[in-house]
Amino acid sequence: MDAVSNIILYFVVAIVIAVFSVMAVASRKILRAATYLLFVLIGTAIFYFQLGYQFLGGVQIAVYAGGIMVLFVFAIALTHRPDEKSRPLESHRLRVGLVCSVIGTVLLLFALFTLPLINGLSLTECLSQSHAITMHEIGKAFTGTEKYQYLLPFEAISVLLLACIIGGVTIARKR
Amino acid sequence: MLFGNILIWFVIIPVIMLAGLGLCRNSSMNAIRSVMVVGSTALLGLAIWLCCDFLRLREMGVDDEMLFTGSWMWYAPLNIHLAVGVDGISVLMLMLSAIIVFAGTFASWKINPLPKNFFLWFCLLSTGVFGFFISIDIFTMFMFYEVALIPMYLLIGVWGTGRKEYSAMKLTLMLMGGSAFLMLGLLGIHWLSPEVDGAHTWNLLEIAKLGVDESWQRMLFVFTFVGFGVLGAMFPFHTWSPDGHACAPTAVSMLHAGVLMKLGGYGCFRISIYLLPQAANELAWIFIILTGISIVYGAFSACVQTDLKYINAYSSVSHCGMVLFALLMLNQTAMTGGILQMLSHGLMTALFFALIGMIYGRTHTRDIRQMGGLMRIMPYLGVCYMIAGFASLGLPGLSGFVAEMTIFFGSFQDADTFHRIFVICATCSIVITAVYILRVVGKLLLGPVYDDHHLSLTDATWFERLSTVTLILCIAGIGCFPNWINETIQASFSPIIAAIQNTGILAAI
Amino acid sequence: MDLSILWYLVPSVIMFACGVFGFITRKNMIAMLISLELILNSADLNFVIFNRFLFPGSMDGMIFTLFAIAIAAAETAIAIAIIINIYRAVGNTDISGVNKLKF
Amino acid sequence: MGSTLPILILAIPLFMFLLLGLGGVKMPRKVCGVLGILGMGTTMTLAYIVALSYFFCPEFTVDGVRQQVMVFDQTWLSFTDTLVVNLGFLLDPICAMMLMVITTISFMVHLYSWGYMEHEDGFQRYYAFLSLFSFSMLGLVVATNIFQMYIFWELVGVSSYLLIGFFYKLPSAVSASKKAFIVTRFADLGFLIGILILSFYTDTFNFVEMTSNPGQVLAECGGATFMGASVLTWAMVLIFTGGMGKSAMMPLHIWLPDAMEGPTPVSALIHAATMVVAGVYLVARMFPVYCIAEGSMTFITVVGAITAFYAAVVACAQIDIKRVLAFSTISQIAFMMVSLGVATDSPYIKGEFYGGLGYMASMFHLFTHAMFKALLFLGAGALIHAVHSNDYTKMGGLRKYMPITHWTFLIGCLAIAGIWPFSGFFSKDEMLAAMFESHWFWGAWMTMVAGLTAFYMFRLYYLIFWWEENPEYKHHTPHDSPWQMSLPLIILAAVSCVAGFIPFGEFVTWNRMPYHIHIELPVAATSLTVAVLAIALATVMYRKKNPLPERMRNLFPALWTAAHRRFYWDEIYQFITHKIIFGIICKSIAWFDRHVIDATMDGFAKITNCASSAIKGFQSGNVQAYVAWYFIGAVLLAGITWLCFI
Repeated sequence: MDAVSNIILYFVVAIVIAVFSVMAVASRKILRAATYLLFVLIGTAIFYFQLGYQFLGGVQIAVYAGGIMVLFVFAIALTHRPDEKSRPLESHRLRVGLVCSVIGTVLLLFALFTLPLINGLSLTECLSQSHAITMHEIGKAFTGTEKYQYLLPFEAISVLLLACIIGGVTIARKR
Repeated sequence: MLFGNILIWFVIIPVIMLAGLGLCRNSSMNAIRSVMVVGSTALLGLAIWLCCDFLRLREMGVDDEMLFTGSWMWYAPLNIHLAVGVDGISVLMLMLSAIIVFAGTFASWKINPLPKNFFLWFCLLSTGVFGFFISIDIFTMFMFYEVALIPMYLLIGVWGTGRKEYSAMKLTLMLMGGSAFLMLGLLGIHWLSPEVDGAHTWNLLEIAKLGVDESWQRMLFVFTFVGFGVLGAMFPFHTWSPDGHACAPTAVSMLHAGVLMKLGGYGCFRISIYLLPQAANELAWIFIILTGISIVYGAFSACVQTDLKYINAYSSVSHCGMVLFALLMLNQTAMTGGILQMLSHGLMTALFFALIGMIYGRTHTRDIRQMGGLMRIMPYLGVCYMIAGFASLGLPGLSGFVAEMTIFFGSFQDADTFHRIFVICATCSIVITAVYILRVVGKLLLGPVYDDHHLSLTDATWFERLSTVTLILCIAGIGCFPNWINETIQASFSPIIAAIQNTGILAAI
Repeated sequence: MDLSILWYLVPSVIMFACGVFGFITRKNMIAMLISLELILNSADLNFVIFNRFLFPGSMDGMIFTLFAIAIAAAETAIAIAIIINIYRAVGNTDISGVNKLKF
Repeated sequence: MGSTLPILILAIPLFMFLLLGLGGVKMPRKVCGVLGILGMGTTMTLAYIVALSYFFCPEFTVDGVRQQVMVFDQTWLSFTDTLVVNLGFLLDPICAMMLMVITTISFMVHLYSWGYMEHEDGFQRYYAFLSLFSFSMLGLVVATNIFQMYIFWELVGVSSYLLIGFFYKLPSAVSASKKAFIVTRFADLGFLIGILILSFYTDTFNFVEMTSNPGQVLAECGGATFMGASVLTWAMVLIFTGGMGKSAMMPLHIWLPDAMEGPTPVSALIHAATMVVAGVYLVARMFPVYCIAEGSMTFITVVGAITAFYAAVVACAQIDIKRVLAFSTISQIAFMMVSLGVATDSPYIKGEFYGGLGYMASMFHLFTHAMFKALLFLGAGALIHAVHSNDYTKMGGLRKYMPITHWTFLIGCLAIAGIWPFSGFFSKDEMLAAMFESHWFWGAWMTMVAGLTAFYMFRLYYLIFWWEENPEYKHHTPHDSPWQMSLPLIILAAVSCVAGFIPFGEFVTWNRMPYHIHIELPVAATSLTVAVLAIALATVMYRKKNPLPERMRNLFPALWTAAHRRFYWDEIYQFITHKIIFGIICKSIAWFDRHVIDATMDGFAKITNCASSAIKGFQSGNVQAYVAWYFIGAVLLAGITWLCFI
């Protein structure tokens, strides 16, 4: 039996995520869409905290809600006049998009509710089965080469980020 | 070990030429020419040496089916070898190829633009051709076959004239379509032949000894024969030939009609008939009908063409039809005639295309309606053209006559009405050939000069003369003294004939 | 009333569906990028949820999510650089103007 | 006899051909001419030595029968173990006779051409071609086997082509040479198929093997029949087709009149004396086999008889003097054919008449005809040389200006008309005797043709030498030719006068046993009377200019036009070749090739192209469409997986 506060928190966050997701893709003002995305990202971060991944939640807020959103805002500021509204959606696109997303949702939900991959554990039980993840553990996971250790992907990501920085600069540079 | 085999050098020399050309600068025509001349002369010399050596060994009583054999593992997981060996027919084919490469080098003496790249592809093409004739491993054979086909596309597409892209594409696609069939057939032959030492073999001598699964032979025969038949311009798969030849540059037309089309005929008997004798006995009639149509059809089509190269291409359809027709008769004389026709057609078509290229280079037209009386302006080329024409229409003393007569007399040995009727149809082609050859000669060379601008044109230069004289000497040589070639070929056919007759007897039992 | 795995997956599915819808329908490239972020986010969330509920003892899902966030950041940075570049060239950020990459 | 001389007979002309052909351009024309004449003179001498020693040395006669001597016989090409093509030299009476005829006429023509062709371009080429022709013709007559004959048969065909087209700048010469080659080539197709059939059954090409035992040939062919006739008959008739082409029998005669586009000496050599009798020679060579192939002899006779009459009628209505001579040649060769056709291989018919008389007479006529027809052609050449025209309308009254030509031409005319004591009389008498003995109809028919011959030859003679003078002679007086041209005329005229007295039967008979010629008085009297009457008629009509010919012509205008147009044979051929073969068959095949076969192949390409452009629509460059497709695909995959595994 989970704590009621947890359940309430869950509902609040779930509703925030659902509503703002829809608004983020439906809004005709791009800056607002970005703002709604920010709320979705923060909601996700709260979920992470709730699931017991504090570090991840922190990263989510710092990188996503912080860094990436700033990028978005800058990009929008660079390419859009204030108050610029995007054109209304074309009907056939709308139809295709609706069909795709509805079919996808139905299929996924159908799978969720029929496939026997649920072991029925509740969040509390799960949290009780594991210990809190410390920074020490995460650090070791990133710097070792044993089983369940990820030095190679970590390095790869580092190189990727470097490449990305260079690439970003090169592409955006004025010619 | 590898380099000790004389046959390997037929592939190595072109590769060395490729390397040599690679070192030349694109602008230094002299360097390129000297590489080509040295290389093609070396090839010709090698071919002559091989020929002498072969005859000497035969004279000494060495009666293996293939001489100078050698086999080196090339790709072990699939048991593919670089297996080489020649019999009399391959030797003659190598000789033919060497002669035509030699003549082709001189015929494209002033190729423009990109001479270096032209000769690079030209060498690659000859590598493929030589490799094909020396191989006795059917996979290696197929590989060289493909090596020979691909450069064609660029050679026509880049250095050609007229609708060159279209023609190059058509030629390549049709031949590739043929080789798709061929690949199927060859894989079938490989997998459906019995195992040697626990593995399926690609070596055609071993396959011939063991025999291919009889229930599959018919299908494989159709696949391989159609595959090679496309290259041999068999009706109705011949349409790449007129367009392709018409657009190709001189040396490429020469090599293509002279040698590459022979790959088809050679493959037909070396693989389709030799390895699948039973199916050959049963299904030959279908292809006899098709090739019989080719012969007459090509000749009639040639009668109304106005482009010199089209005329020749259609005449090639007719003559190459004769090659396949003869091979399908499945008797020694006719098949010998088929090989003779391959040699003869190779030489004279090469000569034709060389001459057409030279004439085109001067008059800038190939339309016979816009030329006339060239004999007076360029007597040397005119006389050569007439000689080529006479060889084509089967004048005694030139190679065409020998080949055609051997085919007719051989084919007539099959004493049933079906064969008879087709032989008589085929003989009719000699009249039609005379019609279109004389039509061209009459319009192009004789009569009044059509265009006064042509009066200032010059006759052949020394390299053009060298190119044509080589070919004419060979044509006349075969035509005047055919018997040694004839005997060499006949001897080489003995094992193939034996294979066919064995199955014939088995079928009778 | 237990907060089981399904509870958490449902918002994730909604996020994903919205992302797909937005990516297909929006014309503005930045809006498309926003939709893309939604999709990615939903996937990240799934990693974490499955990790927590099905394999509570390990933390591989989380690590994967960390990587995914890093990559998402990189990807966004590049994408925005490209979009700005296109904006400079074309004058707007409409995806319909960028369809030369074909055939 | 050693084989040196026979080989030289063939080798010298071949060598001269190569020498003059390859090196001629570099030589002055005088040298070329002299070389050519010397070469041919040597060849002629050698041929005479060989032939005369064959006829007169006793070593070649065993028990009164002249032997067939295989001087040499080299393998050239072996088709199978038994079917081997040899090149060799078979010496027998007809061969020896032909050697003399060919070399003599050829030498005369070489000599004559020196004067006649002096101012033409390509003099060296001309001599090279003449040598090539002589080589081929000699090779043909010495052939030991039918395939060798076929080889040289083709070679004479091509030399004829080259020589007819000698003035290659004239379109008419080009088309005439083309026509000659193609028509004879078509005939050769029959020849080839005949050889194919015959050699398949007999398994040999050799003349000696076939002719020495024709019964064996018949037995080997067995009872095989095809469309009602035995295979042997078919084979022999097809082989004869080759002869019909070369010897210009109906309906393959159309090339010969056009062949007169060539230089006149060439017409004399090839198209009058030697090559055109190759057909007769072929039949004579295979005579025993022809006799045994039932029906084939009748076929030869009928073809010959029709051709003889047709050609004679046409010759009466020609204006071009060379054409008259050409048709007369056709007619005379047909005479020989008929004579061969009525001959039999039984020694005596009804116990008294010599069955092989027709054969002997035919060969005799071949011999005499070669001489007097060459004479006539060379005479015509001299006339053309003097008047620069082929039409008799430009001539007339020339006897005063060109006495040598006049007298020699007259001798030629008398010889061909069959007037005693000129050579034609004797050979024609023998032929007619043989025909009368076979069936009175052939005799009567051919006598009529002989009468026509006398008429048209004298019509020609009078129109050239009498009639009325062409007023243009005042500007340009014609005169006799230089000695190089006159000498051959005189020699040939002399031969034509005396050749009839040669006891030809002693030398050449079908079974190579001597036969004593005696004049059949009734036949001789009849033919002589007919000939004299015909000459008298010609004299009345054409000796002086008078309106009689005009009136005759207007009596049957249609007949005159038809005869003048050679009964429209050329038009028929033109229609068949141009309209039907070229216009319908070739054009439709070419159309079919382009629009059906090629279009099918292009169609495959088009289908592929269409399919790919249909598919490439998916790759629109529209990222969102990609996503939609991708997503639909993923959903489908998921659905399928789910359906399959749950």
